[in-house]
Amino acid sequence: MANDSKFTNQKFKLVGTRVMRPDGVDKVTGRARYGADASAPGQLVGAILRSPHAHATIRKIDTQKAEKLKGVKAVITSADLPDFTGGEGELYNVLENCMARGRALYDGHAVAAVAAVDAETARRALKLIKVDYKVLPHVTDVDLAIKPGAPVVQPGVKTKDKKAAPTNVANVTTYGHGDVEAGFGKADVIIEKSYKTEQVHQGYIEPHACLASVGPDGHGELWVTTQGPFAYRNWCATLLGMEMSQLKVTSSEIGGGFGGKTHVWIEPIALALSRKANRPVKLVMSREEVFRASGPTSPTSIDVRLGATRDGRIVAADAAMRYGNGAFPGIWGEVGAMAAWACYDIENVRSVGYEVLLNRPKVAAYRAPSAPMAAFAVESTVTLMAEALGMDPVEFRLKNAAREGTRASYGPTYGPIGIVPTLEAVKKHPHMRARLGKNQGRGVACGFWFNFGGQTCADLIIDVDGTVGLSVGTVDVGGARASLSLIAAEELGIPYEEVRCNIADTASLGHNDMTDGSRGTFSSGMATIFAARDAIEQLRVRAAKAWGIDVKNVSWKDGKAIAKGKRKSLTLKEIAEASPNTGGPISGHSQVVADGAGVSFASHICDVEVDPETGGTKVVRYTVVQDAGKAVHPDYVEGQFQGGAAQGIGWALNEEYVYGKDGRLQNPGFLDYRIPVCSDLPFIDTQILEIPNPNHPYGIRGVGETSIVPPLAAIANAVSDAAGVRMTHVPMSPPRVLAAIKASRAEKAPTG
Amino acid sequence: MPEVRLFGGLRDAVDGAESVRVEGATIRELLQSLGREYPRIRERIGQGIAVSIDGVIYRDNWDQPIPEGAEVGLLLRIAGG
Amino acid sequence: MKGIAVSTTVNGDAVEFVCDARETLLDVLRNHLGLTGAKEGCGTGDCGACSVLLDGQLVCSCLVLGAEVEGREIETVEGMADGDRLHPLQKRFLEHAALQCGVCTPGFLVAAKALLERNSNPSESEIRYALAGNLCRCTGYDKIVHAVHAAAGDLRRQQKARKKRKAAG
Amino acid sequence: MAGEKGKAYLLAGGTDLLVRMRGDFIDPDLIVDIKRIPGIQEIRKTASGFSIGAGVPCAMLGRDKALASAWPGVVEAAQLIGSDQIQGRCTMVGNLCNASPAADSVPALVAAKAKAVVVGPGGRRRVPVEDVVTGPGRTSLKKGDIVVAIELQKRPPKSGDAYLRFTPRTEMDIAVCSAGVSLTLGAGNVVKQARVALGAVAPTVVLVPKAARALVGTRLEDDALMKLAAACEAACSPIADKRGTVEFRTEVAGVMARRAAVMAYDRARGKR
Repeated sequence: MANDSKFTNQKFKLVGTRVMRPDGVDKVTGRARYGADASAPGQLVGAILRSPHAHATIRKIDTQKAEKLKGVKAVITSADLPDFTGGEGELYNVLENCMARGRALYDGHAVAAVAAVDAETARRALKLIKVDYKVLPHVTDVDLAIKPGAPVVQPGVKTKDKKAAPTNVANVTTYGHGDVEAGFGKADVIIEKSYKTEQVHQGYIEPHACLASVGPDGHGELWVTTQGPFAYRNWCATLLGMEMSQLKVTSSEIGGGFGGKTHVWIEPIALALSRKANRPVKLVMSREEVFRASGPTSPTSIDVRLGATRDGRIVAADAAMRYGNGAFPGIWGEVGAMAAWACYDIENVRSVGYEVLLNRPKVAAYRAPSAPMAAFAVESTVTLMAEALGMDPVEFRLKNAAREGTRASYGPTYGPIGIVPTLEAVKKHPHMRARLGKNQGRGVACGFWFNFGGQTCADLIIDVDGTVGLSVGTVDVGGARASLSLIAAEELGIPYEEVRCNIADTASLGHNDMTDGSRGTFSSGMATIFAARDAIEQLRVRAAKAWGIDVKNVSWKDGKAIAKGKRKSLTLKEIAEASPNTGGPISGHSQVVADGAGVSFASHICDVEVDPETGGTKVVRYTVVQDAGKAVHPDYVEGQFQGGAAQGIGWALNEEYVYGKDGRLQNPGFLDYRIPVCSDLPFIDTQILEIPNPNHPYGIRGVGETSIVPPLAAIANAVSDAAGVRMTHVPMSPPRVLAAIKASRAEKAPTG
Repeated sequence: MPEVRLFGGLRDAVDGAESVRVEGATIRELLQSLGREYPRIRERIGQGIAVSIDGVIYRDNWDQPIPEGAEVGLLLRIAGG
Repeated sequence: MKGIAVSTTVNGDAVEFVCDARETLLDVLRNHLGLTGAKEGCGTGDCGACSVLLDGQLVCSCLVLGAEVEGREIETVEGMADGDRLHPLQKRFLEHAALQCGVCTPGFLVAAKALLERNSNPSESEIRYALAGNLCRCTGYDKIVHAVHAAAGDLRRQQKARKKRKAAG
Repeated sequence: MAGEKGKAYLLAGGTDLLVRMRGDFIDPDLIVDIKRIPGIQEIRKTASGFSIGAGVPCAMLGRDKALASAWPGVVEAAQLIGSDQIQGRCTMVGNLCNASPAADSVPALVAAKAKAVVVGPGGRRRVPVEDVVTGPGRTSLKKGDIVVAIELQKRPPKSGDAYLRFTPRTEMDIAVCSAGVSLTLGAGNVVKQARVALGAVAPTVVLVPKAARALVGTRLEDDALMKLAAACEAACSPIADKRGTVEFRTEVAGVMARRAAVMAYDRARGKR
């Protein structure tokens, strides 16, 4: 029972209620401490010098003048860091990305860093560092990068054949099954279309920030805004040659991550500066640095081919998906290829992912990474097919949707899944019957994300007053403390208010994987249940001791130990109060590999209004329907749905990295990188479906990521309905929409 | 002997085969046999993979038993946001 | 550059500090006065996370020089609650789950307070436009708008009760 | 200030100056805060119209009922600059002297025939607003010159102005292109006088007399509006950048001008 993760279908008393979050008061009074909010005695201010070139050889870095400036305590370049050249690939990539070694690979690539007594001195010191660059040709566009003769970003990278010439295609991977060409042979209608999406950033409001302190004894501490304190600890220690146990990483409150805080950027640099200066160093990225030099998601170029029979059955599907990885090889095209056709039951299906290197920052995960672009291409084509067949787009999707027993395009056979129920809910939703005004249109799209679990550890302490402290190692990105406290209280049978959830540092709890892949509530929820069950075992033992009976005859119900057959019971509080003399402290512990995360599906409905004279698009109505497995705290589940949809809306309409001909980022700020503002959005309606995950005791599935997958396509389908033009390039910014409207008018106009 | 279906870049390590048959009552045993018979796959396994057994994906739990006749697949260990 | 000595009022308390001529009010609040409630999200006035009231006027503290606030009155998120009683906006933000990561929350609270001080009964659209200078990346703004709307009602009721008491007394 | 050897900058609202300092585009040796100059934060009603001090934050313009009803287009334009937070600090004079082709208040001021009051080593003079900016980031002001106020004339009866800009977001954005229109009507609501100015479509804000002529003598019939748009498009010489293409800016400038003209016309007729 203790570590059985099977769904039990129990009735809940607390899980599913909308309680107040325990960290709330701190967050509305300004007391909560984020990455940049901590200080240490004697602290220095760190700053990083960055390449103004997209691609350049660094011939020489002269730091002498900077070192001599009064108040400068340390200056470092790659020469001060370990050299992993020729060693383990990913170590080399990560450190090289933190600090360029010999070559600057993108605009914003770090080349040197300083620590000084104050920000002004650090700023002046950076100006005194002279870097001798030899500018090299660069490439920032996915389609241009794969053309013969394109500048090569990483001369060491070769696709497959090690003898071949270097190329910007770092890897090619194929997913699917059946005979795709034979499938197209059976199709009555075939639709082929090419799509493009521009690079976007997670846009968390809190820039990367940390406070690092390393002494000459090799001990270190790092306070940092991160989705993964353990992963950051392991990376930093490995990169800097420290022992993991000697480096304690504490995650601050995190001001948004969305995948962007799963990778180290400034942290190894701050630690190296601190080690050299033997003083604490605070290093905070400016917003400009965040855009130029953290980890946005891939720009893509995708070709889709879809074949169906006249009766509305998809018989073949094929996609070629080129994903920009930035200057270092990654897995983003492969993830896109895996996700592309996951919503559908298709006999003959293929997707090929290409990892394309560019002179852009190293790509990091962004909420369901790679899936939104794939869904944009696939779901736009699916709607085109429905139109070509004269079928309702929801009915067409229902007819072809994956079900329990469907073999997913990425391999496994699905268990119970939620795509059909989300589509049925869409069909019934009042939104589908809302009247559309002039220049308005409606679009529907589906989305999928894998979700995963991973290594997880939790501690649960029963204090002598009967209240409970829960320590977890996943971070609270938006209500996790509340959800996990609810789960602990539910399992123990005590009031929610009597549980306090704490985010542990790396020295106080066993390893926890990062808070990514929508795993926070799923995994730490599972670990919390097991830790609570572990504590209950001990509570029963203590009660048995008090009664002088065998523990087998003690059961646990509603926060009480109950003796078999007798009308005797002890509350958790009573057992806790007696604990000093019944064996000492009581605590529960659990360490699990939380596998079996249930896949997640969503269907979105979107209404837009397009101004035909300016190409401006306004979202007028938006509805998210998604399967949550079990919504532990419905407010924060809705919040995830709404937040993901809003990010998707920004991506679909206005957000994009604009690189100039010089390879420099033109819009590294919130003024010209346009994330949606409050007045850009309508209320976002949500409908939570609960199709239990059979592999979680409470039926929980991750909910964080899937909501960003459908919006690009839902909006593209809506814009197409409103303006009568098919948009194949995201963002659908006003210039692109207006140009498409004009082109379509010119096409339709009678000639002569 | 379970049939293991391979996806994505993993096929390159088994000369392009879509599936192979190897011994293994647990994920650990299965990966060990795979590494013995197809040495090129070891590096790939080291970089991180996931194993699906009857549709459930396992990333780290190598003790997981593989039931008789189970559908087994080897795929990329994905990253998330 | 030599330090500039400034005397000012923050959340009702007289404070003095010495700052560099380039330092912003945000730098001063965070680094000299230990008030880290206002956050730096951009440093260019585009995100509103550093919002404070300067003589009652909503401003981005990253766009005000520390040296400019001599003799002025500054109000930050730290001054919003009345002792141990949360401001209705703070309460409603919690009840409506209007925050996820919470880093933009101090700015939203200050901006919403400025709005409700000049418009006690704003429409949805008025709320949305008044908060357009505050970026939130987590919530899609939905629950924030609801929370501000609810807090506006609370404040109106408070106002009414106060008037009634006055009339009775 | 004229005596300062290094780089000296004037600080009014600071919403541009501090951003440029932060981005390391400028590194001032001297910053002079003008807000404490007596009268500089006042809106005065004068015999000839209005005088708006250089330190008046844009948020204050809307609170001045007389100004807002005489020059609704100018006030709206100034109030489109940034968020409420920015409004509390930014000034029209700062917006003008920052010399961005996309400055929101400038097309409206040019359409309104506003004048800048300049005080400098050479004394006090009045300069038409359209003559202040000579190119992106460049002005005709000499070292030591300070623009202390903007002057707007009294409105003849049956007059109205309007300003519209195109931005991808509803707020917090920079004009991709924009248009200010000011009209005075005669008998039978026929346009007697008109001024049309465009923003973000050339190195400076451009006054388009041909567009104004397309409106004079009309009641803004469709034909007149099409001529107006065509004249505006012809006057555009924009750049393509992160904010918009040449084609887009040119075409949408005409659209903005048409829509602004209709708004100004309705206002002049007393229709809100």
